[in-house]
Amino acid sequence: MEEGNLDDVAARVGGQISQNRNSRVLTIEPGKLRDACKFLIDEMPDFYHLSTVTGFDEGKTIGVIYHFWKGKEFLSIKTSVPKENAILNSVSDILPASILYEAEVKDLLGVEFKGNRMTLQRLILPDAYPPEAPPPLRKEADPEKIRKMMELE
Amino acid sequence: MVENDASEDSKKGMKVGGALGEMFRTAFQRPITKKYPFGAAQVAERFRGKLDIDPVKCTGCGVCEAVCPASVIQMVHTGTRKVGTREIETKRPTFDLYTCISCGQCVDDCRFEALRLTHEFELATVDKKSLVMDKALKVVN
Amino acid sequence: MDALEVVEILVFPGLTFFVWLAFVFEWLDRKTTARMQGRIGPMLAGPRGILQPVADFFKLTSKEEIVPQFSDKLVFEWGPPFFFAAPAIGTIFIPVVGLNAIVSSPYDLLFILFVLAFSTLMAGMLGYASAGRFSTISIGRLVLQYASFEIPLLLAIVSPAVAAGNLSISGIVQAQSNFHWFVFVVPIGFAVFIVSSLAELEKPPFDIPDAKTEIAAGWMTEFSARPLAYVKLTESLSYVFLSALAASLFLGGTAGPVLTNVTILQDGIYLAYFLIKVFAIGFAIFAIKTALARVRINQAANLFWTVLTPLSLLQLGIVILLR
Amino acid sequence: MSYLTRWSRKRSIWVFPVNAASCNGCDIEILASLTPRYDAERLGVEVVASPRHADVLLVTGTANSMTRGILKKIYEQMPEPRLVVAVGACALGAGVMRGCYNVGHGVDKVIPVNLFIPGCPPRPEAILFGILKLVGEHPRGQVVAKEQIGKVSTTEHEEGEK
Amino acid sequence: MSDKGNNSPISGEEGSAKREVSAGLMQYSPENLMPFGPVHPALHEPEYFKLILEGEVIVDAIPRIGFVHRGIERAAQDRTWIKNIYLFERICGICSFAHSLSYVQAIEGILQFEVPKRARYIRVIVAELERIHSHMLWLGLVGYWTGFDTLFMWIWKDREHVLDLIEAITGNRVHKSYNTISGVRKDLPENISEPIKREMAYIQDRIRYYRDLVSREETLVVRTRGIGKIDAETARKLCPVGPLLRSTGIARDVRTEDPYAAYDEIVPEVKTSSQGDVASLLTLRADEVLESCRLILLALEKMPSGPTKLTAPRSVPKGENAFHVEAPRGELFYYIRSPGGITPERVKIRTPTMANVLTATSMLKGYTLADVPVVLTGMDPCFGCMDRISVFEVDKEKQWSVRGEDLRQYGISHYKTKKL
Ligand code: SF4
Ligand code: SF4
Ligand code: SF4
Ligand code: SF4
Ligand code: SF4
Ligand code: SF4
Ligand code: SF4
Ligand code: SF4
Repeated sequence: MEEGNLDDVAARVGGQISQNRNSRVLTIEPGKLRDACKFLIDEMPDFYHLSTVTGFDEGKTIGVIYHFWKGKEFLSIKTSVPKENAILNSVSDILPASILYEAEVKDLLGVEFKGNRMTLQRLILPDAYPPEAPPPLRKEADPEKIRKMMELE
Repeated sequence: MVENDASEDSKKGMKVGGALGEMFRTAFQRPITKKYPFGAAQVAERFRGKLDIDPVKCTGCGVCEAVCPASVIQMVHTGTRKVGTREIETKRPTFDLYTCISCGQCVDDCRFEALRLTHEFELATVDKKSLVMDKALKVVN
Repeated sequence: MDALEVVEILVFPGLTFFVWLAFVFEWLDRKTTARMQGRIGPMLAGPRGILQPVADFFKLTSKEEIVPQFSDKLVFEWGPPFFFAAPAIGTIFIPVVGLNAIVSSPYDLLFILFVLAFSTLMAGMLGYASAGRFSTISIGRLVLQYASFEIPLLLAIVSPAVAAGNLSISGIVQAQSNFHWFVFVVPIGFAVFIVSSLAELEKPPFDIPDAKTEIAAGWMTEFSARPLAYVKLTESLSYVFLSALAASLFLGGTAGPVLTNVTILQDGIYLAYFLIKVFAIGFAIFAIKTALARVRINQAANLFWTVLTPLSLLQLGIVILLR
Repeated sequence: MSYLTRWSRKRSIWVFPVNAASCNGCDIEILASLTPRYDAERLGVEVVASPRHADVLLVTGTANSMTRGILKKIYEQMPEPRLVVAVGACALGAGVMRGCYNVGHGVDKVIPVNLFIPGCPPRPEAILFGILKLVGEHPRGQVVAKEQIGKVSTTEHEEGEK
Repeated sequence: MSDKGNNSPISGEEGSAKREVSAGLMQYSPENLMPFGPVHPALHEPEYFKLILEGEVIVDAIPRIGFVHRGIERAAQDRTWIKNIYLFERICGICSFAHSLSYVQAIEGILQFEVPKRARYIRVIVAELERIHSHMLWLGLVGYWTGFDTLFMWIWKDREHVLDLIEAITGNRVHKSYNTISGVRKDLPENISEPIKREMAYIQDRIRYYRDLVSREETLVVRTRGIGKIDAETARKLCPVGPLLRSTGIARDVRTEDPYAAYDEIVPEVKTSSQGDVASLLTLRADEVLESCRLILLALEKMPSGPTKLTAPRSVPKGENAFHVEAPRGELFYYIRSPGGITPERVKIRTPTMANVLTATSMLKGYTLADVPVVLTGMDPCFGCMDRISVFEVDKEKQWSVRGEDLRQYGISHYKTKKL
């Protein structure tokens, strides 16, 4: 295991590592995301397979997790952005596999990924999704209301 | 790790119409088609078909409504009942069977064994409303 | 033209006979394909489902006709009968009872070639007239495919004619009496003819212009109701027509040992020979089309240009030398 | 309507399946009902490649906002008389997807539906039954539970028997 | 003619009237997307791609998925843990068991449950049965897509034997509804081992035949060999999963790398191929079916006795867990956050197809239009997906959507005119 390496990453970008069952979580500042990913790729050339990018509503902030997988464990790089100003720098140029996953997070949670060209248009949200409604996975979104707005009844 | 050896495949050589032999063999065998619309249909013992309720056993506890993942069940007010001096509201479930996914969760959770999944699957109908099962309402007085 | 001739052309052994033969062919096709796949195939319409194609046909004629907005209405509505006419006219040159066809001229084969070209052209026009997207692609493929199989088909047809020294189908059939079948003389030509007719009929592996998993129903996509019924009927009729042509050119058609002098019986024997041979060819085509996957248009073109054309040329050369 | 027309409509049923945001389960079962074990072609069913050729539209799925427009369009392309069969709990009333934000509650809210086949998914036999019902016939068989589980199916089929 | 026909819905007016509809069925028009190809009864999520072109060369491709987006992830947040099993299972009718398996195991992780051993073995059996059914489905569909209907009919005919077993064990052919938190809902039926052994022998026999057929039937091989090639380097970068990845020679399989259920005791052999084209996928999947048959028999042999489930609490403590399983099409990923209660806070699902779409799209770049369908075909799960592509021409501001086949046609004519 490249335990040492991960500590290096943590030391370099200033995050904390916590162990959670089969995954190690590295929590970092949003600004350091690119550094962390870049460092990870450079230092671990046989880098983890990117399983997906998860976004979730934490109340005031929106959490974004990059899940990497190798062998028996996951490595998660987690960061949070404030809801009102949900902007992250995309890592899709250094981690090409993340491009669609980021676009999905953008669609469902409204996090902007700067530099991700797939987020320019909708990826999975329906065309009829009302632009004034909050993104569907935010806590304030009400499925019933959205259904009404899309005239699905 | 086993390599699926493509070179071995290509060694065997190609042919056009490799399926012909099997085709003729099949043509002279009996077709395997089942008789069904013109003969009996066989379903597995565990097959989960249409849901059925035994109105006599149902007590109206409402557990099935709570556990159904497809919102099939609504409890309907059927009247009141005297227990001692108190008036208790009685309810019975109705089932919109057209959205039922036959998962059997309600069957598992009904403690009064009022529900069961039958083997019936011939449910096609021209009238969606006919799939609403409100047997339980009618028995209560 | 006297009354008898009109009856011959329209009823037996002309149009009506061939249309019913086409229905039977269609049914046999579906049934044998189904059996080869382990299924039963149509079984409700008529005994063993033999009326299935008839049911399909009449159902289609009773449906509503839809005319796409941007289509060329004239061609779209009036094209199908003309499309149907091509193989229908072709069939009257084929001897069914006796060794002479209803109509026979010294230049039969030229006319047959014209008929084959015309039906492809008509298909192209129909597809073009319907102005759909799939139709348009399909026509591209159709034309490309036609361009590739035309030459081998032509050469394959010419070989038996050279062998018989005659361009009339009746003449060719007569030349083959006494089991002097041309399939023994021009076997390569026969094979090339079968492969090319698969392409002409748009059957696998050359069902490229109407590959339903790729371009919907190809040039037929926009048709509905009556025009579609004609189109479908024409397809089965072409099926019969090409089988009958193959049987006449290579297997001797109606020719065979004749045992009696009573005209009716004799005609019956001719007819029986003819039907046996046509169905034999039909079954061969059913089997081939069931056993193969569809090739790509460029692969088909390659096959025709680089393999079948030289082969049929070779065959023609051999035949000419033999004579 | 003449006898011939009625007979031919009963015996020749060309279907066009449409996936309106279904989970594939129903679509697979529709496809399976064409395969040798069930062979819907016995009843004169044929899958056609264009809605223009179709008599029956088999709709599966919840008809969400992305697909309902297409569904309407396809329906409009079909020639009369056209029938719509809703297959599966999703098409009947959203099934387990009830209440999700992007599902319609039933295809019959989008286009008129003539026959409903419930089940999640309905087994191929149920689809065959539905088709028979659609043309106004009744099956002869009854449902029996298999005595022997997983029995290799070699049930022969006597042809001509109806 | 019986009278019954009259009240059946099929009786209708004689359709003699002619009707003009607003537009041709598949007219060129920007909004006409037709997300269901003509006959794709068995497709997964319809997708479509926007291509940005410079002349003939594709500079960018933007996929548009979500035609089957229903909002399941959102709905899951309002439903109980148990109800969600049935919900997630119905994300897809093909790997239904893999979905519920991944989900319940993620929960079991948070609950720190030790699932009874027998249940774990049963899960392996059902999961492998599902893999067989899914792979056979795909093999059959390849036949369907290449116009080889006979192959399709045969394979689907034999697939029914697997479905028989699945139905006998779980009660439904497609949506198994068999998993529950802490185990499986019912024990295996009695006397099932005999039928399983018999059917497995049958399937193995048939699959060997089909493997031979697909690798030797020339008309099929010329359509699949060398099509949609990807190399290991690209694959490593874009993280596709499942057979698509393994066909490039990378032997990554969740079952061996991160064993779940009973895969630590029933160890699969990972099959790979180095060709990376559709032809090798055909044989690779056939090999995987054979391997699955072996695993099932092995599991049956080693099957311990005991209970198949425990009583699970209705609420799940606070926590989070990521879990993945090897679905028939590759790694299926679930991430669960529990706020402590009877409903989840967030469930993230990453289906295998989602991971593979990117590989297909990115591979388009630099190719010409003529290559598009060929490349997309190679993307694996199904041929169906290479369907809808919308084309942008950067300078002309023109945009229309075409199907893959149109593009190839366009490409061919393009080359033709160039040559002439
Ligand atoms: S016995 Fe108790 S639980 Fe049962 S119906 Fe009566 S009050 Fe309800
Ligand atoms: S069916 Fe069972 S669970 Fe439902 S209300 Fe009646 S007794 Fe309760
Ligand atoms: S029956 Fe059980 S689950 Fe239902 S309310 Fe009473 S205690 Fe709760
Ligand atoms: S079987 Fe499932 S879907 Fe049907 S009523 Fe019971 S719990 Fe609801
Ligand atoms: S009814 Fe069931 S099987 Fe059919 S689409 Fe809906 S969830 Fe899938
Ligand atoms: S799984 Fe997620 S992305 Fe896919 S359809 Fe459901 S909610 Fe949409
Ligand atoms: S990848 Fe699996 S879950 Fe997704 S659509 Fe395909 S079979 Fe279904
Ligand atoms: S390419 Fe295959 S997996 Fe992808 S959406 Fe199309 S059918 Fe589904």
